[in-house]
Amino acid sequence: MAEVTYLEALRQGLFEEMERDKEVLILGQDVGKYGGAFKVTEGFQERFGEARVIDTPISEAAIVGAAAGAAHMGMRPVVEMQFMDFISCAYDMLTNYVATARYRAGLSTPIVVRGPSGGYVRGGPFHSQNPEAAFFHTPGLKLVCPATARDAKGLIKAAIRDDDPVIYFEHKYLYRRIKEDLPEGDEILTPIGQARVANEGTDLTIVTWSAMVWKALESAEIIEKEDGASVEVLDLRTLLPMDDEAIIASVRKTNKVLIVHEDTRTGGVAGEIAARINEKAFEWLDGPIMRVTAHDTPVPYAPPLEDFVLPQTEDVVKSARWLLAY
Amino acid sequence: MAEVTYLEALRQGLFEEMERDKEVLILGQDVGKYGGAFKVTEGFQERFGEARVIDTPISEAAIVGAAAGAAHMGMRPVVEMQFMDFISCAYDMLTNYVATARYRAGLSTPIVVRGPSGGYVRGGPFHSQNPEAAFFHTPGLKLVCPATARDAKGLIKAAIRDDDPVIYFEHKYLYRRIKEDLPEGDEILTPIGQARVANEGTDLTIVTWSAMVWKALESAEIIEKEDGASVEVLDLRTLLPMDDEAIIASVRKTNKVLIVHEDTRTGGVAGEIAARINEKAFEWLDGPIMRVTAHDTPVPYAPPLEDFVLPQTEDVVKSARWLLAY
Amino acid sequence: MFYYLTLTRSLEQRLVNLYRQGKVIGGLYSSLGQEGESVASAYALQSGDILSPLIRNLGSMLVMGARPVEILRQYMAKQTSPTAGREMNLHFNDFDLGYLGQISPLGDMIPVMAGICLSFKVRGEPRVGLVYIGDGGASTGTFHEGVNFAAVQAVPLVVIVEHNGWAYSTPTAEQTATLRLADKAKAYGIPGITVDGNDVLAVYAATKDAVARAREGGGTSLIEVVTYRRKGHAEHDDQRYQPKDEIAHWADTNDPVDRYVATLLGQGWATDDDMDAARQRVRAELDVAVAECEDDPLPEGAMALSQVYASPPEEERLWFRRLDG
Amino acid sequence: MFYYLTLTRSLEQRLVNLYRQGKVIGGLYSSLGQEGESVASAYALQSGDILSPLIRNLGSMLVMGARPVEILRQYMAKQTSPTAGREMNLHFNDFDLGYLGQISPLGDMIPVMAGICLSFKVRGEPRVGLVYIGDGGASTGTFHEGVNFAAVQAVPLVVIVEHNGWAYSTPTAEQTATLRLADKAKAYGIPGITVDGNDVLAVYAATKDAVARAREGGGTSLIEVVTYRRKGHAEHDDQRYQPKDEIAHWADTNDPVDRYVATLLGQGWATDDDMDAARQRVRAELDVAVAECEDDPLPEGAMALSQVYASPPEEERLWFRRLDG
Ligand SMILES: Cc1ncc(C[n+]2csc(CCOP(=O)(O)OP(=O)(O)O)c2C)c(N)n1
Ligand SMILES: Cc1ncc(C[n+]2csc(CCOP(=O)(O)OP(=O)(O)O)c2C)c(N)n1
Ligand SMILES: [Mg+2]
Ligand SMILES: [Mg+2]
Repeated sequence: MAEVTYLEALRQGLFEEMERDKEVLILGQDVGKYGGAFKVTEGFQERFGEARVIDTPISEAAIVGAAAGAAHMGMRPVVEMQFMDFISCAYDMLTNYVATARYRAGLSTPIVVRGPSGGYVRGGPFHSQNPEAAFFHTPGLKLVCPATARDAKGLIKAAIRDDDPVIYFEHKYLYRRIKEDLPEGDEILTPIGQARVANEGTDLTIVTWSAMVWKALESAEIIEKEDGASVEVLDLRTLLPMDDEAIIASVRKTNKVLIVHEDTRTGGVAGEIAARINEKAFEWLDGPIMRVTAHDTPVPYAPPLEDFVLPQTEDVVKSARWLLAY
Repeated sequence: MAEVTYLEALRQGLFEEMERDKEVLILGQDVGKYGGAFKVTEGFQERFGEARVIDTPISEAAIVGAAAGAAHMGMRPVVEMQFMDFISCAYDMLTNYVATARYRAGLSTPIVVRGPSGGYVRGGPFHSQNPEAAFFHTPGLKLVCPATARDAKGLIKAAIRDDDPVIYFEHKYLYRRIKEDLPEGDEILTPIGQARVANEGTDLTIVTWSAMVWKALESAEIIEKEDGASVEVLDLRTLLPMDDEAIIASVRKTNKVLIVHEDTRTGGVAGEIAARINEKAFEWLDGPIMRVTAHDTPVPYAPPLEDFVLPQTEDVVKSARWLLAY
Repeated sequence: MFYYLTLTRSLEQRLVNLYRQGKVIGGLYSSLGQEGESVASAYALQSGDILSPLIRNLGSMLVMGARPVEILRQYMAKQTSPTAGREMNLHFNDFDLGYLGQISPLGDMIPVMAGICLSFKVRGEPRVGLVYIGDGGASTGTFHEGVNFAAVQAVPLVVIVEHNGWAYSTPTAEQTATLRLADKAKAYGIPGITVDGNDVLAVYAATKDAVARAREGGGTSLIEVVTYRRKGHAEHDDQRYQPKDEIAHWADTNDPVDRYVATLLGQGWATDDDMDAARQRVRAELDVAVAECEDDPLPEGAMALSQVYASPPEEERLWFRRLDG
Repeated sequence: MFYYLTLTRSLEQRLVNLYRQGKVIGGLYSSLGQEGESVASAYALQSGDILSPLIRNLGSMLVMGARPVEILRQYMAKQTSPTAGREMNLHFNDFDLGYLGQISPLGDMIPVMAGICLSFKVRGEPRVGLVYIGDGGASTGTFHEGVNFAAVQAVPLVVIVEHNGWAYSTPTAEQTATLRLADKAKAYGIPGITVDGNDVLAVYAATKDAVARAREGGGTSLIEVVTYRRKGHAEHDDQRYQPKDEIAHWADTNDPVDRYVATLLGQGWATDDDMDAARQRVRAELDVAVAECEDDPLPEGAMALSQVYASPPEEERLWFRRLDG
């Protein structure tokens, strides 16, 4: 066992897959000599050479498109977005080309597009986004959002081996803040599409993912301590495909649901989750499905503004209490 | 009064605004001499000149960006996407630049981006899309989706006069299939943000917009005739901002809701609507909120495939009956 | 090449007939007057190479080995078509034969082809890619990003810019202020030349050179082929924006097939009889192809659900279809 | 110009100090060694013209009239900043003074500036726009679409391509295979020239020409300014990928301020005393500016909600914040 950060776990996962399969390539801005803006691929180019770790021009659409082309030929390219905010520059390529390739033309496109997302780091409107909802609506893509170091490793490895295109959202706030003991010998693989019960509980379910898992756990602890109620925290891990069964099972147990995500509210992923719970477990609900999310604004820069816009533990606690009292 | 098609009503609205305000510009591919792929701007260049009706290169991001720049200077550019499917090429410009301009920098950006969307026309995966959900998640944008000829006119005029950026989704299936008598003298303006009760009813509410309004009305008629139940059809007209009050009022009356949209299901706009109803009218619901939508696939080309993937009247009727019997 | 030129033109003619009969379901796009560059450029490739055609590169696909019956089935949305009716016209692939189907958003195929060629380079395979783009499509951001990426990575890619005067109704002068589209190569530091697109031998020679250079590790290059779109953007387009005499001038004096026939005869490479034989062969093949597929069934609706993902291959997704009652 | 060069360099130095004290909240970006081209190019504009700076064009904004205290407030996220703490560093506008704030996605400002210049042209106003792009940013699709659009519409826009050798850690040779970035102009059929970016008079003269041409209806043009980024991408970047002697070489032999000072003295246009006076003026002004804003408050959280839309200006959006209990 060794204690590793979220970032180091991710780095290990990538490294192991590069070692295992010579078809795995890395493409992105400054990923080579520099090792990436957050140093996720530090040392990779020395180890695997310039042919497999490629510094690219500032051309998100071309990088994703080129990865898709190489993937058609049997390679397994991993694309880094310097910040996930810039994935919007490859929106057409991902939604129109990559996502539809298998459906419309039988093409296999096993690529991974990964990069830092999320706020709480004073990054302002263009270095704090959570663009998962933009792709959640696109059949053909898979979306993963690890919350723990173990899953950062397990999901990147699973994503690389997956035969479908995967967008892998790292949370930059967690990079060096989360640490975990991981076994050194065994292989860690987290299956895509399976949620994880991060905390067992009976009175209320919080459905969440990525950095919000930690705020949910903190809230559960507070409520347990102060209110004596027991809160289940479900870490979705994968948004596409979504583990409906795990969600419904938890709802049937607790009968109350709070969905928490960092991204803005209107059109966010929580809406779909609420709709699915409503469709599949309406009779099991003892209160409205509630959402705690960011406000519907860009993420502002100044700390008090950012803190106000993004969801905080106290917001989760407040809504959970409201629901518990319902 | 004169009977006009949806397309002609739209054309009139655009024309009147061009006449009224010399700051209104039209930009797009083949909008000038050719009058646009669907002839929405036919004759405009002759009337208003090449300076105000501009044939552009195939550069969606640049067209939208240029419109934004001109709008900052006080102009009111209207951009045509040849097909709304290609708006994905301007996704970054719309979501990162245009939508945030007022919030982050106090910039006024009164542009309209309009074009044909929707299926049922054997257009295949890239000429049938309903990309509203892609933008529904972006604070700062307004989204309008006219279903009737009157609204096609009234909403384009309101959109042009609006001080916020508006995406205006026309439905190409309706272009020449819908006709309506419109007054010739008076000005038609449809306020942005107000839903319309397309059919009054008491037993079930169908919340919908654009071409699906017609399938909902057809379903309401069938159910009225065959089942003796009364179905309210709410035409949202505007998705952003959404008329929550109208939705909640109808739900309080009927206690059962079916949301119908043409776009794919997962992450579609219906999820948000379901979540809002759940939050604001949970106690008024006598059954789960149901959704009828397209399947989660690209829109295929062959008629039987397209007909299967897109929602049909019989799907609406079936779900409505299920809910009425609940 | 004469065979393929004739096949292309004749197949498009058959498609027009089928379109008029309502059997071609979506739009129909024609390459009349510019088939030469498609056929000749594809002719310069070898087995193992891959090209990505646009809507007007029917000739390129036929040269690579696509069968007319597949094209007919695609246009008619038959279940037996290469995409089982999911996609239209030329939008299908066969990597063994060497072509990748396009998607509609113009420009997107260039990065993808750059990536295919990157795999050739990384693996040390002596294969080459070729991609087409129109005078209109060259205005897209993806064209720029893709060619620049290919150029800086020095991947074995040949970019053919089809300067056919129009992008739908937009003349090239309203698309770009460059007079020579070959000059776009200068932005990327790669070789760029202009050839007469209706001179099939010139196109063949220029492509052959570029392909050889790419195969030898010389990287990416660009060829502007100058030609003319004699029909409208699609079959429904009345072309009123195109000067009639301009069309007539190209038809009368600069048709790629006519010019090639004159060369064949002039050089004594073929006789009228040879050509008649080829024409007859084409006619017979197309008769068979049309007959073979005209009555093929359309796909069944429920076939629309599979293969969105490799795994799960198919998922039950729509609750409302299965509601009882 | 000497005043603005000194002001730019000194203000950046003050920001470094504030950054080390933790008062600059986000990243800090420096233009050390390339201030010359910013200041000189902006100097060529007139009142009514508009430029769009990048993160390293502090000098351009100061020339246009942005006040140091505004820059300080932006970096420190003060409520009193031009964006009330919503946006960072140079991301703010003042159309009266003549600048438009950038957004982070590189390239996007070019289409926007093309549109601003389109409005000048449509209205017949004798105004000009100027936009900067890096050697890295020139690889974006929006650069291509924007310059092409501007060129074909012949709008009065000057595009300054800052060839400073690096895009973050990526050297220009891995960004594009063109050796001269001015060659990118050829793709658009517009004039493109290369100037020594650290020769402020040369940059000024070249920009002045391009601006005059644009104002007279001559359309868009492109100027490559060759310079060097002597600091890292941002303050946290240790620059280990940049050869130390390369940095030293530029610092020692090719600093834009040193070179300008030599010219001023050599030509007798200014004396050491004049320059000391300017330096003192800058120091005094910056002392005042820092003192003026250092203790300004940060904005209050709830101010984050307004102005997403013009109408409604503010909406109650988050139910969960108002829950009772
Ligand atoms: C990104 C994008 N925008 C718009 C369109 C619509 N469109 C289809 S073909 C076409 C014109 C293409 O012209 P060109 O590239 O010159 O090819 P040609 O038709 O001349 O072969 C347009 C505008 C598209 N396919 N993709
Ligand atoms: C579309 C996009 N992708 C990635 C980035 C991240 N990024 C910010 S600055 C930068 C390097 C820019 O280099 P260059 O354009 O040469 O400007 P310089 O820093 O040299 O002034 C990168 C990659 C971005 N801002 N926008
Ligand atoms: Mg063309
Ligand atoms: Mg640079």
